[in-house]
Amino acid sequence: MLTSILSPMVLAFLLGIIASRLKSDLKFPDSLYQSLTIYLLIAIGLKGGYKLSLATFEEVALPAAAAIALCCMIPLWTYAIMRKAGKFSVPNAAALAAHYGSVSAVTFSAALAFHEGLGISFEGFMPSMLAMMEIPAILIAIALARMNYTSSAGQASIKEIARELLAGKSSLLLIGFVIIGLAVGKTGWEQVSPLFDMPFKGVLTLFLLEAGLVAGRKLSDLKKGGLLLIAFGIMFPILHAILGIWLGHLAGLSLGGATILGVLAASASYIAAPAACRVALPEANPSYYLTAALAITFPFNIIVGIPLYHEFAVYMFN
Amino acid sequence: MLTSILSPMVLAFLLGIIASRLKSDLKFPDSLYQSLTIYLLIAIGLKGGYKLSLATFEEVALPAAAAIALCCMIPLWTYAIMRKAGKFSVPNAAALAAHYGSVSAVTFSAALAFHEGLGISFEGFMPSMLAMMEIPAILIAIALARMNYTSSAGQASIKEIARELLAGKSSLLLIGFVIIGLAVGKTGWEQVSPLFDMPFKGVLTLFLLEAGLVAGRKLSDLKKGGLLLIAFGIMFPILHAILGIWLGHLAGLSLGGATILGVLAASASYIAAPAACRVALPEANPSYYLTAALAITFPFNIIVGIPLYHEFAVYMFN
Amino acid sequence: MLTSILSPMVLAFLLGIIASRLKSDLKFPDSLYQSLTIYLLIAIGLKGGYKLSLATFEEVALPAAAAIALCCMIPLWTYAIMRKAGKFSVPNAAALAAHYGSVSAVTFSAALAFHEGLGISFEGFMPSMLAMMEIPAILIAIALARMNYTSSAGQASIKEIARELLAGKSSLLLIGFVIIGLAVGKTGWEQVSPLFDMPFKGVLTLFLLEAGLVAGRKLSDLKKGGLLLIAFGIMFPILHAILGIWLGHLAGLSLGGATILGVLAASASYIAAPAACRVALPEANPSYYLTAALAITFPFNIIVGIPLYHEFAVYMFN
Amino acid sequence: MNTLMLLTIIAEENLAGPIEEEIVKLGAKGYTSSAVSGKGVSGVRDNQWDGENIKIETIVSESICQTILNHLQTKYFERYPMIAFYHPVTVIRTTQFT
Amino acid sequence: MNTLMLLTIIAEENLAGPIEEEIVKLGAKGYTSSAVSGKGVSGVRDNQWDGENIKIETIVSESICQTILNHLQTKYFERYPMIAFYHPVTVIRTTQFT
Amino acid sequence: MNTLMLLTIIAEENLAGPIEEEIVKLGAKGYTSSAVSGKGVSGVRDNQWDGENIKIETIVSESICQTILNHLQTKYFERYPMIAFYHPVTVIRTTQFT
Ligand SMILES: Nc1ncnc2c1ncn2[C@@H]1O[C@H](COP(=O)(O)O)[C@@H](O)[C@H]1O
Ligand SMILES: Nc1ncnc2c1ncn2[C@@H]1O[C@H](COP(=O)(O)O)[C@@H](O)[C@H]1O
Ligand SMILES: Nc1ncnc2c1ncn2[C@@H]1O[C@H](COP(=O)(O)O)[C@@H](O)[C@H]1O
Ligand code: NA
Ligand code: NA
Ligand code: NA
Repeated sequence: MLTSILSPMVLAFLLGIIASRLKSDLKFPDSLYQSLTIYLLIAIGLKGGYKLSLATFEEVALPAAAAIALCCMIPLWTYAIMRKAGKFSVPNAAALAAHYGSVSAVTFSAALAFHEGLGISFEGFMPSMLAMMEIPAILIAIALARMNYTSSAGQASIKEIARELLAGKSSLLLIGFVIIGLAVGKTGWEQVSPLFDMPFKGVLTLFLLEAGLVAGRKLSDLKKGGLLLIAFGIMFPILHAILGIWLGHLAGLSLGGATILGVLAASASYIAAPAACRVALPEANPSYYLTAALAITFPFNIIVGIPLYHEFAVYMFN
Repeated sequence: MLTSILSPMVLAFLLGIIASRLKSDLKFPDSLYQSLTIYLLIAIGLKGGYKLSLATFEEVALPAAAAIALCCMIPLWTYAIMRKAGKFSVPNAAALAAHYGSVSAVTFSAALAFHEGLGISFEGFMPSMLAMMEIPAILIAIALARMNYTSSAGQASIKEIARELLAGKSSLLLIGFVIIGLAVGKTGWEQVSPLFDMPFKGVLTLFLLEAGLVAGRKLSDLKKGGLLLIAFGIMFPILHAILGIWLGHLAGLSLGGATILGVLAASASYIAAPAACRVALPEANPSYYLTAALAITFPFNIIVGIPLYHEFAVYMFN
Repeated sequence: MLTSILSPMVLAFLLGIIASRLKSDLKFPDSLYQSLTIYLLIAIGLKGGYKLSLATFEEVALPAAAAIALCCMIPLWTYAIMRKAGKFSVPNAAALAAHYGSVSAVTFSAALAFHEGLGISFEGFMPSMLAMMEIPAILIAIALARMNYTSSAGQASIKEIARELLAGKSSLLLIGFVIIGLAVGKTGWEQVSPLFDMPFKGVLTLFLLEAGLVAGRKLSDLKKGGLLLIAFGIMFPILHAILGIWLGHLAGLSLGGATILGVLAASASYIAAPAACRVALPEANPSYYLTAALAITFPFNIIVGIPLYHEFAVYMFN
Repeated sequence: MNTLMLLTIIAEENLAGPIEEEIVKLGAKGYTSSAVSGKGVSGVRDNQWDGENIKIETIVSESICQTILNHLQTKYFERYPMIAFYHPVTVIRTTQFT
Repeated sequence: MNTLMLLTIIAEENLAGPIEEEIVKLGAKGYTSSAVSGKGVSGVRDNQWDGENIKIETIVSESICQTILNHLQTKYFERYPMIAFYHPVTVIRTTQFT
Repeated sequence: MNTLMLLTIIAEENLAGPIEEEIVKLGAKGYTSSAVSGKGVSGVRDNQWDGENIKIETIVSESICQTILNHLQTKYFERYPMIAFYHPVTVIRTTQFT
């Protein structure tokens, strides 16, 4: 676990939180944040696609089914529990369901780095799972909100929202570059890996510094969410991780692969989901979903969660 | 040819077009576009200058003469044909002449990548040809417009325009870093090649993704330009490529070098020329010159043109 | 000395000056400048921290004392001389003292590159000296101004300013990443060195191009400052360098290490100090301190100074 | 005589596309947009997670100004963090705007 | 009736944080900020060395507008490169601003 | 009394340099500029290929406002995609602007 905490990535995140609590004037220009996001999505997609080209259909089919199952079911119970136990309004519960059902590319990358650090192998095609798991949960959550709630006016249809999400920045880059990675093979991959592979962890370090800056500001909103939100923000990922590892095991993934599927299930989206919620669920309060995803679940996952899920996977695989 | 289409660069361009047709919200921040441009120009210049430092004057003199001849003559007939056959107004014909006479650093880079991919050698000093060919055609085209057309008011003199173009971002960086590359030698080059050489194709992939996004939007303008513009946008590069390869052959370039000179002749500028035309030929309609350069000639060159010109060069050299 | 001038870094700075004198439209987007700054500070900090983790306390203690002594004393006499000999107003003299007492991360990096180019070894922990020397002089200079001058209204207390400076972008990143570098060890360092170590000199080249663009514009302000400012801007760094090398020698640093301490003493800040002066000493005129730091001392140091100080150190060490 | 209305809309950045399209459909001959950050009753909007704002300015006749405002009010105002306001400006030639 | 004041402040970018906090404390319900460059009696401000400016716009009642201006004048105007000006604008519903 | 004109010019970004120089020569004491995108009769201007716009704002007396407008009209208006408009604003002390 110390290895995980003492990685430059995690420490950069903590430094970001500290900087923000000290009211530092450190600020990433918007366009740097956007550029880092574009880079990470392309890099994840390309490498995943290239590795997918080395796998057979049989290897991928069952894990893919497990991944889809996870991201379609998670929003259902997250919504129900948030409504019942959390007493959240329909839009707030739906927004939380969207975030927890979808996945975080950065948490995913931290999990890869963790496994590479420990020298534990995993299936190279895992990034294609990430690409598949991003959108469905958001759509399901928005549909849930629509069925339970009539907003005043002029809403887009679910079909329109689906189209927008698929053409949305993050899924377009992820899916597009998985396909490009699949198509270009080894020669193509080697042409671009000096940009998209070698400096990857460094870029991730930069991104996490920025994430820490925002998470630090959100810490002040913790009290608004209350203890309940903190409890949810820790319990949900643990439950989802266990479920994900178990399903991954059933689907025939290796120890590393199953852990990473668990991390995907446990992670909460904070690139695609917040943007989608701002447009499709504007009545939901960002204080809840951003605080939960960015200030509770995300740090929990990268600091405590990933090593914990790894221990659990070791236990389950023996 | 498949190797060319299946390169990450070309596929990223196609993904950009698709994203733009799907009305994706994917957008590169302006400053990322500008940073990528600065990077590409510096990287091309530095490497070209370093390679030029390894060549003798005799090797370079004749190819340079061929390059200058090409970029001084192309705008003349382009202007005449656009006026006569295309019935374009004076400013529009001149703007098209400026674009087709000047060169595209990105098409050039794609040609280098194509040759490196196939393992075909070429003269290392070719980037200095690129640097020489960028400005003259734009000046000639603007002078043509001035001679044939009196605008209402306050025009800058051709001399002033020449000064502005030479001090303009793209020629300043290209020429400046060719000189720096010449001066620093191997030690200097090795200090900066981890930034300016190794990740080059990756950065090119990013840039082409962005170029595809804009090209995709310009596709809707294709009908405004009409079939004529499409025909010109394909015929001109083919003719210029053949001429360039032939002159390159005469000037003693290798097969690869001659092909790359052909690609330079065939390529249409879309960094220096549009900016110059917006200021010096504001009466020209961007729908014409941008659509032709970016949505017709550019994709034609990188997808079909480069492999085609290569075939032609193989044929001519045997 | 030619090696120093003919490095890509120095030539890029000169190209920037030329571009700016030619009124080129070359401009770095703000966010690129900010991103380069963030990169340089992190890269310097991380590597320094990692190298510091390889050193013993004994090795570091005396050099650190020398560094602190330098940056606490330099502002005292700079202020006095500027007031008496230069006849500058209190805020102007204090602002100049802040700039010359603090240090320039970029000059420091140029000194490292110079030594690496000549194959001269130096203590790896020198970046932690840079981190220590950034803030104290600025605080002392502001305190000097406060003691000698009553501004009209609403000033922040020195304590508040100290807090702001320590939490300020540059010291936060430097100190933060020195600590991270210390903590992560070899494994962590190797995860991120492909981004933060290998391309470092390339990024420095980019940054110096931008610095040249601004320095070129400041050249026109030289006459406003007068001959006196030019004389100060050259004499101060020479004196401070000699003092720094001498103290470094006493503190047991190697030839390279002592030279670098001299360069730190000689360098004038232009990231942290200008920002601090704009807020805390708004009555000071940027024409003086920016021109002196950026258009006189900085180019003097990287072109003439560093090789000169090296010669002096060689002389002193023999 | 040369007086028209300058209508300013400040809204969630993701609404830029639709709003720009709609105001043109409702009669505006052009618009000018820029990225801004801000704070209002719905909280802070100054980073990519919370979202940032777009400022859309359009010079239109008074009647088109009202049409646009009515449209915004029904479609967006209740649901989204958003403000709009207008004031008269003098333009050089009205033909470019009406 | 729906007329309020749009107060615009242009100042050194590093003052953005304090000024935004202070105008909210003095009664503004919100503000909109953007990065700008400029030139004035204190010289050019268009690069990161000389510093750049922030433009802060806030819609407030006339009395709060005066309160804010008084505050700025005592705390900042003498010392910092800075301007402020205001003009009336029509808003849709005043409740969001007062 | 403290009323001056706020003149706004929106033009092709590459004209920023010359226009800023010229308005200062014609009597403006300062200006504030920012990068914007837009759409008008000459089409969309929201990317680096089609070009983007600069918004230049300057606070001047009414007569200098007219001088600048006349200059812009003869030198640029016919040829370039561009608009300009103005409206009165209240400033704190007119001395900084006139
Ligand atoms: N009083 C105000 N003055 C200026 N801008 C405002 C004001 N109130 C809100 N805004 C802007 O409008 C956006 C949405 O406002 P709101 O719906 O109040 O959250 C904010 O993020 C600000 O950019
Ligand atoms: N006359 C003016 N019109 C528009 N903006 C101005 C004017 N004067 C000053 N400014 C802006 O206010 C900032 C500070 O002005 P100053 O205190 O005059 O240097 C400048 O950098 C400009 O952005
Ligand atoms: N009606 C309008 N309202 C606001 N901005 C406009 C309007 N018309 C034009 N503009 C701006 O002025 C620029 C040039 O306009 P134009 O000459 O009409 O193409 C456009 O790109 C817009 O930024
Ligand atoms: Na999840
Ligand atoms: Na050409
Ligand atoms: Na110093």
